Amino acid sequence: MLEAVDLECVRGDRRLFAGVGLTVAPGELLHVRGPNGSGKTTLLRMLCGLVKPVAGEVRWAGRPARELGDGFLALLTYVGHHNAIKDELTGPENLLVHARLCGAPDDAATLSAALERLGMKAYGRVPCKVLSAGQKRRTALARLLISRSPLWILDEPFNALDVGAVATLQQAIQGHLQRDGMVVLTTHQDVPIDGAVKTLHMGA
Amino acid sequence: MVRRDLTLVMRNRADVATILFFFVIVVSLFPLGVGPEMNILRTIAPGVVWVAALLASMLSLGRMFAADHADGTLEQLLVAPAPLALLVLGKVIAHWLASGVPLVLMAPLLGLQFGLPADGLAVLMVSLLLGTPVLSLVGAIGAALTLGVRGGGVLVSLLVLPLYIPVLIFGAGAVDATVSGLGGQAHLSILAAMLVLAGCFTPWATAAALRISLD
Amino acid sequence: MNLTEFWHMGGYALYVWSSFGVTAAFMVGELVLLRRQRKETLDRLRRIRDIET
Amino acid sequence: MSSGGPNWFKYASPMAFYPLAGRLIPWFAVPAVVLTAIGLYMTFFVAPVDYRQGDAYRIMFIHVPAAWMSMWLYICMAVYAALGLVVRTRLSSMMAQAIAPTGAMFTFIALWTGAFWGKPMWGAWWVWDARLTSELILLFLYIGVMALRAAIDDTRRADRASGLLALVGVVNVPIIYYSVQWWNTLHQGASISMTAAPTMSRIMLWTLLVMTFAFWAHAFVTSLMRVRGIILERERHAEWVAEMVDETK
Repeated sequence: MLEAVDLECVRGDRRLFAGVGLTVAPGELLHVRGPNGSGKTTLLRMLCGLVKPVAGEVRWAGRPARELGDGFLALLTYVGHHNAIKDELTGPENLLVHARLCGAPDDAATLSAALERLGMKAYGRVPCKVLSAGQKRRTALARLLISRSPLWILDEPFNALDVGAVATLQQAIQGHLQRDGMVVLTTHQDVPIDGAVKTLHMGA
Repeated sequence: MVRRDLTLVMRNRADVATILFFFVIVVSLFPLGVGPEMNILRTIAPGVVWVAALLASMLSLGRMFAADHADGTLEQLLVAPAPLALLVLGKVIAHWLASGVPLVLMAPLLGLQFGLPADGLAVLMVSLLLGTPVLSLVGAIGAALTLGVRGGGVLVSLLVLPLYIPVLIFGAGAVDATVSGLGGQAHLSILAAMLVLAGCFTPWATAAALRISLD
Repeated sequence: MNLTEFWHMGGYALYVWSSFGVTAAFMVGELVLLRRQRKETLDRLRRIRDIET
Repeated sequence: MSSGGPNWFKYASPMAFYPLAGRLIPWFAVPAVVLTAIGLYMTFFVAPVDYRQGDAYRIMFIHVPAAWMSMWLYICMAVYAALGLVVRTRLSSMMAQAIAPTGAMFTFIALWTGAFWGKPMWGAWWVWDARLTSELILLFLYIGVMALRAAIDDTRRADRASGLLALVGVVNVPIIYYSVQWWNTLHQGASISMTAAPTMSRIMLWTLLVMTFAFWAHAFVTSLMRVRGIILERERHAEWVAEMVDETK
């Protein structure tokens, strides 16, 4: 169960947000809404431990995330604005790197199955730099399909995706929620996800 | 990690070549500047080769993290459950293999240009073999600190060069001592000690620097 | 030790006085610089505050 | 300087520290002036003429204290940087930032006076002496820390990045010093070295100590003044700064 207690963040000498609290129980999706520049991305990065809060604390099952260290990191998969894929490597190679990093199954079958679900099977041999933005985004999202971590933190996962990919991702998220997974995401498109959906308004 | 970076390096071989050519050109400049007398060249040879190695490895520091920072893979490293210092070590080893090792292989050829005797060349290679990883290890801290900072390239050299000086002193000293018959054993052992020291401590510092830069 | 002898510093006048002079210049200079810097920041803050209120 | 001083917890907040620094400055400014005066008097009138170098050796009375100060201030900066990184108190990072320029200044003075003392003693402006060389490298380290801080806009990140560099630097200072020492004895032998200063008579030793304390007091004054400037700069949005600005019309 992910929990955050009155988080505060200061950028330069501007206070981005303060007193932000949230809880995400297994099987729940937290949709972080807010205008641009309200600190949505920074909040997500803070949950992943990339950004240190000025005040407040991120907790997992009651214990502070900082104490859990790598243990906490093993529980989450983060997809940020950047696709985190290397242009020179091909899709499967990129996926292999991610699998190795977070200890997910890295045998060829699982990798190609994940890519196939996102319609990227045909591009297995091609270095990613020739792919379109949407295809790169799909390769990045393939990470979610192979990861076993219960907590997904997604930053604008739907942009640059066509209708087909959005549907696939939607199913993946719903499947994850049914398996008591947790999702924290930000998006501007309204993608209906059934299941326990909570929203957090930033910079209101 | 090392495997990934190596495949990456293989994909864009041009970078490795540029570092190597830079090294060769810088070393070959000195005779043109200093004049062709062999005995002068022989005395300055160790220093010249080592300073060129220093500069060459520093040039490629900028690339160590910048590419990963730009496409978001660096973030994934910080979020991965594996200890960051280990991943950093992997990246540094890959950087060393791409930038350090070619220098070590090329150095004897350049040594000949300066009329270094055979044993001098051997020690030159060994000292570079021990020294260049230290350059990559220490340089990684500078590269991480100046990530995404304007004027990063030049700034790295300003931060890192003072820290390179001990390696330069003992590296060039080893060759100098061997050529003058004193035997460079003491220097090499100190270089080896520096390698062990740097190997143990710098990854933590670089990991901390990365966390600061991505904050 | 009368004045002229003192000034000659046993023939090393140039070195002794220049090094003392430079040290004094830097130390005093730093103080002056800091005082001026403080006044500037205060004025700047005052100007910002006047604009805001 | 860092032992007692400002890091009692109550004074850790910039707001509480600002007036304290204000009150402390005169307490250090007066001894700075007094000690410098005494030191200068002792340097010129009390210290005997050196049999070998005549009066040129009087430069030692500022060169050696400046060299000590450059080393000490770097260590103080590193201590504050460590505090800033570990305990995350912003004031310690501000203190580290405040100390750097004064430390760099003393390093430069040490180099300048070293060169000017070297000229009469060995006839050369610059001698690759072990201590002078490591002093030069120390100057590069100072410049590196300040340059890194200047290049990063976000003050918080600048504090942490330059703090880490200061720590890496302080670990390297002894390594650099001994390798330069080894390098120097390797090439020139131990004949010429600054440490072989004229045998210390008691009076000379006292003059050195007085001058060192004078420099210490000066470092206090400049660091405290600069840290107040930094506090103003960083806390400009805080309302206590606004009130304060009104008071000093």
